[in-house]
Amino acid sequence: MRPAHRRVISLLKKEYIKTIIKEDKIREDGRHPLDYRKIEIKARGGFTKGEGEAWVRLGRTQVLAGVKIDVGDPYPDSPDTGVLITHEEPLPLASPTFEPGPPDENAIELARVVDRGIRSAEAVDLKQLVIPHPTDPGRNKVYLIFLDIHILDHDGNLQDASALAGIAALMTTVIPEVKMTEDGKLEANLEKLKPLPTKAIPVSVTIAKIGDTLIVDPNLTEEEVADSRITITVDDHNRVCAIQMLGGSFTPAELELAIDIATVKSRELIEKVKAAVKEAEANA
Amino acid sequence: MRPAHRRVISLLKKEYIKTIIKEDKIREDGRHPLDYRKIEIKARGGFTKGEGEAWVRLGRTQVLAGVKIDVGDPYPDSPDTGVLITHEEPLPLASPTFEPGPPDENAIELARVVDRGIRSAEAVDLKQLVIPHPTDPGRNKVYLIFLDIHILDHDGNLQDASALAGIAALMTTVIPEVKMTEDGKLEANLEKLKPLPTKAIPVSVTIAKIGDTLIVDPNLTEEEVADSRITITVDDHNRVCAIQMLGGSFTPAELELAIDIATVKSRELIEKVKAAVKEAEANA
Amino acid sequence: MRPAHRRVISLLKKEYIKTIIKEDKIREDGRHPLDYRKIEIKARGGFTKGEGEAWVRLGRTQVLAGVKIDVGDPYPDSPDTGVLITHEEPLPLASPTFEPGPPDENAIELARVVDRGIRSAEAVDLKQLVIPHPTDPGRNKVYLIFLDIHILDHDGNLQDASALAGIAALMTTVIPEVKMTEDGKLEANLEKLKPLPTKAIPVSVTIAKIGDTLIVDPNLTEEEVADSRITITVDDHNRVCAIQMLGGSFTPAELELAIDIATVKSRELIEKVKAAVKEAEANA
Amino acid sequence: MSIFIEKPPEKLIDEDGTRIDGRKPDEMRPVRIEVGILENADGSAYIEWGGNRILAAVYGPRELHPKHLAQPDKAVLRCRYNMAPFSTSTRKKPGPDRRSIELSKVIREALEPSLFLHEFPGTTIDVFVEVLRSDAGTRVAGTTAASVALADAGIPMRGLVSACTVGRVGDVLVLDVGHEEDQWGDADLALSMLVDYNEITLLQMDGTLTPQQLKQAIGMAMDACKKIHELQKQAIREKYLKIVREIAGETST
Amino acid sequence: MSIFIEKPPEKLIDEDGTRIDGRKPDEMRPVRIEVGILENADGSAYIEWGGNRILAAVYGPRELHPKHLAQPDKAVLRCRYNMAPFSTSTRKKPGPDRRSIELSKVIREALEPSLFLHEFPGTTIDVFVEVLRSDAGTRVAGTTAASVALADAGIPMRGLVSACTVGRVGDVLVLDVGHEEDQWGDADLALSMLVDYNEITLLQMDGTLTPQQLKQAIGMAMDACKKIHELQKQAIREKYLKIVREIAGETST
Amino acid sequence: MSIFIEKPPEKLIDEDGTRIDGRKPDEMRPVRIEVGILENADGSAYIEWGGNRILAAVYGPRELHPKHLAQPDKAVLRCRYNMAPFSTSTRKKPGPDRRSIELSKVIREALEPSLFLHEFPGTTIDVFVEVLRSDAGTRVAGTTAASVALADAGIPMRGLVSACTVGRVGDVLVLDVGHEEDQWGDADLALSMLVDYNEITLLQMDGTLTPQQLKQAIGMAMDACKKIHELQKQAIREKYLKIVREIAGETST
Repeated sequence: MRPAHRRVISLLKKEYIKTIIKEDKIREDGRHPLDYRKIEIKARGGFTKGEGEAWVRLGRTQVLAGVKIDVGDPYPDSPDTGVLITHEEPLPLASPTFEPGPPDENAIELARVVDRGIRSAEAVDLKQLVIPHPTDPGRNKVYLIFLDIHILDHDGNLQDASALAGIAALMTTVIPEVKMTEDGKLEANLEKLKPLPTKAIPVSVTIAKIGDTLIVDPNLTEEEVADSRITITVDDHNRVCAIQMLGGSFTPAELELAIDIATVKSRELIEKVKAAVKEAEANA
Repeated sequence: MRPAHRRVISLLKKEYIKTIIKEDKIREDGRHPLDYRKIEIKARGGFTKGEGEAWVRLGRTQVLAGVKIDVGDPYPDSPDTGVLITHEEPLPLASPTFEPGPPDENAIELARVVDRGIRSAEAVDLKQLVIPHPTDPGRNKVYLIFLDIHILDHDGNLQDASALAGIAALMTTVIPEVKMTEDGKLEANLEKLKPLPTKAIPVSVTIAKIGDTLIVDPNLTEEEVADSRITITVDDHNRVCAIQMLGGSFTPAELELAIDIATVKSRELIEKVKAAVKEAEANA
Repeated sequence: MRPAHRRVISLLKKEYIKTIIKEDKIREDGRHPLDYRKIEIKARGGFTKGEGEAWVRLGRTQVLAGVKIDVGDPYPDSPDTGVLITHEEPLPLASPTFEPGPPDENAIELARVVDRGIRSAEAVDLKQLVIPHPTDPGRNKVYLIFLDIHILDHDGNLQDASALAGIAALMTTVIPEVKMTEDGKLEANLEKLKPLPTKAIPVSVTIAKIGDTLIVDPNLTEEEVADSRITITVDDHNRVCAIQMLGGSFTPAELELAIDIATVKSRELIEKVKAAVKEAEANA
Repeated sequence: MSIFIEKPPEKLIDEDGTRIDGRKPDEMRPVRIEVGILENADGSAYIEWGGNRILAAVYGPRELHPKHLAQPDKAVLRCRYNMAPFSTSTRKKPGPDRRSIELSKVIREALEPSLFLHEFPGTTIDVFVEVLRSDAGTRVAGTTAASVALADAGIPMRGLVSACTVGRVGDVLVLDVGHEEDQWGDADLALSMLVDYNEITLLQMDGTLTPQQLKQAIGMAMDACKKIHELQKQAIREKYLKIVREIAGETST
Repeated sequence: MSIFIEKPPEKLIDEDGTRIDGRKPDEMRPVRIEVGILENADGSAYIEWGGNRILAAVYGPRELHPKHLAQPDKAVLRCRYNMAPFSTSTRKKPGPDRRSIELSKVIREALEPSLFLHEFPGTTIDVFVEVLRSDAGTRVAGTTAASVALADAGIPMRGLVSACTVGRVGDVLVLDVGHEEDQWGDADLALSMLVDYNEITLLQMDGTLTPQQLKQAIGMAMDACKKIHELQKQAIREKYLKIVREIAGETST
Repeated sequence: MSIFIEKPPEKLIDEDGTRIDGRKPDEMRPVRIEVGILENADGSAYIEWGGNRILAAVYGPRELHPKHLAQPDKAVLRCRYNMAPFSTSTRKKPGPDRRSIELSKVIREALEPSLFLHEFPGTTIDVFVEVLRSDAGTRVAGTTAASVALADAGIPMRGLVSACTVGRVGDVLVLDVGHEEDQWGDADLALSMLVDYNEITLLQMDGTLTPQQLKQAIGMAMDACKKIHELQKQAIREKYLKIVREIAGETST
């Protein structure tokens, strides 16, 4: 019988990982410090009933994002803007350390960082998601965009996998045309679909610090060994659009280096997203 | 001091119960396998402020069902239908094993099986429970029927006691006349009462398997000894309208037998319900 | 390391406190049985973003009350009445025995007793807090008055400190003028402020019984030593407007005495509130 | 939305002191107590008080989980006051609300001085008060029933706790507040006491009273408690007589 | 408000017995099972059944927290059935609802008779059924996948649990109820069984059936379970063949 | 419905670089720190930073319940960031929301590198940050105050953690983001550091910045942290001077 909710890496293994990174600039799975694991993005795979979806494999980490559409009231302080809501669900089947129940602080942080990247980059053009009342703008409705990201298998770097799945799902989302009549009734045309309007592709690059070395895309073991981590989100206009440190500390010089790494590596990830979207559209 | 939340039946007693059922076809309380305990149903007893109510004693098991009426919006996918909501509350005073707090999986299952019987049999004619808007059907309201079943004393077979209490309470429910004005206001006439429209009498028959023998209406001790249980709901049109297995397994032959038992025994229970309703009406 | 969530007073100290009260009619901090600790009330101190606020120090006990205003629907059974909602939050920084989480039974009781005093005395004139629809009274809105009382430092007698902070905050609250247009839209004029209409000043006097002696304003140690406690709320019209016993028992004679003490001591407290309100208005 | 909104009556009391339900100012509603109507509970009581219908039951002394809540020197008394969804005109949402949390505490504290909790260190005694039908005064009726259920459970006690309310309608103090008086009256006072010891264990009030009215109201409530106390004792006696008769019957057979 | 409200079709079945999705009354939808697609779980399976897409995974036997929930004589089987927010037309709010709490219990009880839980006293075996896409019959598809995941986790079992549904549309009994039949059909029966032992471990029904129809429906469902059972065994075989091939491949390199 | 909806200002900054609240781009708002204003807490601090009013308090090291959450080799640092209902224009519902759960984690992680947690194995240190009045930058003000409260509690530390924000308004980077800049500005960066070690322990950003702007903003924030650090030290000094004076006063009496 194995113990529940516990993952123990031997001290010896920890030392080994630190040593080879320090001395050989090589990682336990053979990667170079700045290499991602194999990335697979499958958009519109028919795994969900979402209006958009993407399944991402990042090495052994797997996440599935689905987008559902609904119609509702705008927030009172932004009446001309659609609503985007991002949730992350760490399914208990994804890891022996995940428990059923409402999202914990890690899941909430994950979702909020994904959300901030999308929102800051204005990846979804929320201004285009208003359903106007014919005469009274005070009765306008808006599209509600629910982005739900499910963690299916956890082998580290959930942040970048989630950001990839999130943006790929949004970019392949179609929304039904909805109109409002004079008396406020909504008529949805489920046959007439249009793509969700998007304007940017934010992707996140997570960098871990092990000893003096910065590595990208840490796997679960590396996360546990790392002294600190930082997620830097960059979009296809080369703008940094979200940052989140995840414990530990960085020197100013390390931070500068991390920013440079993120701007470079983000380009690879953006290409992966573009290719996945193209493939999904080709199959449509 | 007695231990909390525990009911222990000695192994010896378990063996005894199994043996006499197997060898003598007799139960620990002297009943024949196909006998119910004494059933008392008191409808409209004035124990609640419900628009309908019924107190059921099944041997030492006691449950109290109350029906409250309100008015609200229909479900969006069935705008021409009243709403029936069934809840089961295992009061902590009913058993040392019940804890205060929201209903657990057993209570939820209980309520849902009662609800399925009533719904499948169309016992309540929900179509008649619309409060129409004078001109705009899109603004129609409907009656909300809340059926709350409280367990007061638990000595086994809560399922059948709850089904009896539920249908008896509904059949003796009166609802006030409610009208809607052009501007959507509701006018309730609390003096003008009409019976809740009902169309069928579903009752459930719970059968336990102890060794090779099927028995009806298991008491608490028998439930704990039983290899498996099944609840079969039958209505007064001799239609099976809900089934729920509760653990263990049955052979196909045992299932066939259980169905036959349920169709026969349900008639007794339906007569009990009819008599209770008649008595309540006579006293009104 | 000190133990969590525990406050232990030695038996010796308990005996000492009881003895000097019994024999010398003197309290461990030197007070006479019928003396309050030093009372400071600072209204409109700018510590919150509330439309009204008051910070109260009662010896070492500190509470902060803030009033927020909003607009909403009246309760269906009192359509011509504004809504007052009182909450008490025992912040975990106020005491080693307070835990984060929703208010427990003590906090709920505290808030409800403060609320009852205000409500019974009709301290806030809720009838004046209706925002009428120009033509249809059925669409009237009302002001919602949220009184939130935060415990910052707990050294006993939270009840009286909370009552003082609550009424002082309400009496220094200003509300914006809000009008409703024909089509039900609300127009708030955040520049045009008027005082929240108030009609009475209820204050509570908490009396503890230690042995045969009644003392007012028990500190935390005295609360733990006390045999019983009672809170009696009296307003500036010399009406008793709320009572709550808090454990233990009183003889009828003790109760009569407690009522007399409360009517006398309440006058001191009411003067303190008046002075604080005056000072706040002078600074406005 | 609720369709059961009541309207206030024109007046709650006549010039000749007749209350809206026909009672005199110092007249109580009918009270009936039955002991031991539940099988599983260690003790139980059912009370009909005016239109109130309330079940009270006791489990214990029994083990307390989780263990760290137990007290080394006495039993922990716990109490849950709960209103059934069908106990009110407009359906009450199931589960505890702020009112029922406060009343659970108040009833527990009303009962606590009556019990010898130090005889059962490390255990819990659980009291459940279930309101099936409410008609003003559920807390005093519930306290009254709960004390009887504790006696039925054989929990050692100094005496029974008896309770009653007094209200004010205009200038008149009225005993045992009724439904309309509770809704639209001017004050409401609930009191419980250990009649044998002249000790008051619960006192709550809202609305407004002059200090003089308050003292008078306390006196009225105490007098009523003495009557309730007699009904409690009688109900317990009846149950024991019934048991004695059953045993005698069995023996004689 | 939901914009995805479906309207009932004119008819669910043709005079010639062709169902709305083109199937014959006794025809099942395509079923595909894949074993072991998750790395962390001790066992896992993925099932495509009609439009359903479901992941099942197993952790255990492992330590149970809190400890007092453990049983001294056997493993505790726990099960969570969960629908993803994006698995339905209108987004489902995350978290358990009454339906999923019931189905979690029902699936657990359907699987329990297949397992030798007494071999692992004091432990828990956790089964997770995650519905990614729902299309009628998620409970039977989930049960089927979960049993395969238990086998993949190496939990000792008497046999696989196989499951299927039967519905009624007017006078016709239809195998493997489809989406529209689920929404607007006249009855729905779910059954699971240990095919090797002819034991039924789950039986649920709603709608109405005559006793005769009911017996017939049970028979149809049992026949279908035998086919499902073959697919389950084949999926497990394929995974082991793959492993064997990989090991052989490694050796030969 | 909220009646406190603010409208965006015409512009957030003048051509001459004057910000909407009159500050220069590199000008901070007034900051005042007071130490030890609570009696019960082991350490406490109160900070006024612009219009922010925040209390921070520390309890510990103390026993951790439930015990299985304790760590054998170090103290567990816990942190709760909480906004009072009256701290915002529109009343905030009490209790944790997603934002406050994230900020609690972020502040905890900002403080953790400053503490010698290994000196207190098996215990917890609890940090509470209570926002009484919010005016942009509560997380940095809260972190700054919490670090002072930890020092006041005598928790052994490598140094104080100091924090500040930098924003972007059009092309201008602005220090210590104000309320309107927070609402309608183009980017917002929060940073905390151990000034004595040149270590950054918190970095968060939203909105958009070019990589070059980002590096510049980090530099600006670090410079500001040095000023904050001086204020923190001064506040602690003042408290100790006060204590010394009190003791001296007592002695001389």
